Amino acid sequence: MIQVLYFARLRDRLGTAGEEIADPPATLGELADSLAARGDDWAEAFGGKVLMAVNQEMADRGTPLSDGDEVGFFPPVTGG
Amino acid sequence: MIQVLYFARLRDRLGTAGEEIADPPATLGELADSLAARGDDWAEAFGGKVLMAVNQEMADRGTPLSDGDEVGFFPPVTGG
Amino acid sequence: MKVRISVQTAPFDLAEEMSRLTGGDVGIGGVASFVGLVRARNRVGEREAEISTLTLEHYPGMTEKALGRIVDTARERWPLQGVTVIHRVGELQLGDPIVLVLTASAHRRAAFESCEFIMDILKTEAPFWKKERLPDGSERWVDARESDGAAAARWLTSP
Amino acid sequence: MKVRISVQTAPFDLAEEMSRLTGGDVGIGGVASFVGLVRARNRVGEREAEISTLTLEHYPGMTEKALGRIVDTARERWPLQGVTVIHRVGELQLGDPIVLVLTASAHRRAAFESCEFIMDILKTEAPFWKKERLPDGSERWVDARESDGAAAARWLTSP
Repeated sequence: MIQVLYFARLRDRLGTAGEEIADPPATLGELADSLAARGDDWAEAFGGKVLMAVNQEMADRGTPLSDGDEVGFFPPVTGG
Repeated sequence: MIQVLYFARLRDRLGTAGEEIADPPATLGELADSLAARGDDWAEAFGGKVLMAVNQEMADRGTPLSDGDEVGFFPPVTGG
Repeated sequence: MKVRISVQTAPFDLAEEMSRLTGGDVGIGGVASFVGLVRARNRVGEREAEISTLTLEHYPGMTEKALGRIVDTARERWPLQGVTVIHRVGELQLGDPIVLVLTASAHRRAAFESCEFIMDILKTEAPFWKKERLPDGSERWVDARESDGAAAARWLTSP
Repeated sequence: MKVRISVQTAPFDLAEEMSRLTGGDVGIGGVASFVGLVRARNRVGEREAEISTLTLEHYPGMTEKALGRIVDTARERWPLQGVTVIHRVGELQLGDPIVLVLTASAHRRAAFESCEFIMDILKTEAPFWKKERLPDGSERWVDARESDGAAAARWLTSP
């Protein structure tokens, strides 16, 4: 089981701030691909530039996933 | 007649904050040379790096002098 | 070495942050700072009213971690005696302060460079997002700017 | 465009100067600042007591002119919406603020660069001189530093 969080434009597009996923794939990239395959809104949300974090650290497609991980997906940041 | 002002280390060395000079030479460089020729303290004060201003603008040895000018001599600045 | 990082809705008090940073450390020769403000997006046309409010969202927990990591990198790179980073979240109005970075060092060059470094990296790595509300009531997420990416990238190659 | 230049014995109020600079101008996106402080000359050894006081002398009249010229040069070089330069004179204690430079711009890079530019040029062109009093009561004029000359010179060649 992992926790997945969506932020900002992604969250608005997906209509949800997050979910739990029981049997995640081995890597972050595979997880992103499986989410993008869910349908139009998902494909669109994951079609642009999406940043990814695992356990609140920036990560990339190759980052492995483990039980209990917190995954975040979000658009390029615009703070400051 | 011009007004001559001395600042900081120069003023301390010369023992005066300024003076009026009735018949100044044509240029700032000649004025500095004539002051340096006045004796030991003067030679020493003008022997190091001395900055020069005419009418409160940075100037150099070639700057011409005119009646009524205010001339400043001082060491390299150390503000900020 | 004092480090203070805060993500908060409340405004910050610049003078208080300055004295908190410098108080008691007579080795500090200078403090550089940057304050980012909510500005009208574009001064052409109806210049006073192009945004009515700006809302800052963030990723709680990760934000603090990201800021901490940026500050650590700055401390490794420059001889600093103190760093303060405060970033506001929530709804802000035109002219409101958004972010404060203070860097204290014995030498001004280190203070300036580290302050600019922290701002540049924060702009591309700290998980904050801005949403604008326009005078007609519509809302839109602010797009990331390429110039921010370029500003961050130049620190990779600088000496 | 707001320009404020002051040479004064009194301390400055950072928060007040910031709001004076930014108030009412919603085109300002960021304010960079630098505050220079009286620091212990050397942190080795008896670190708290190496200077007891610092006295700042200046050339009244020329100081304001020189600062005005430096600010004018910065305004020609960067798109600025406001500049404040305050420099104190007279007797100061360890930790006291000496100088404040604030630069406001729509863009942070312009604010940072112009602030550092003003400090670097001020350090080599504005007629201020520091005299230190040591704990034993002796006094000495502070020597100009070569590194300040180098810091000012790099603005001649930067783009």
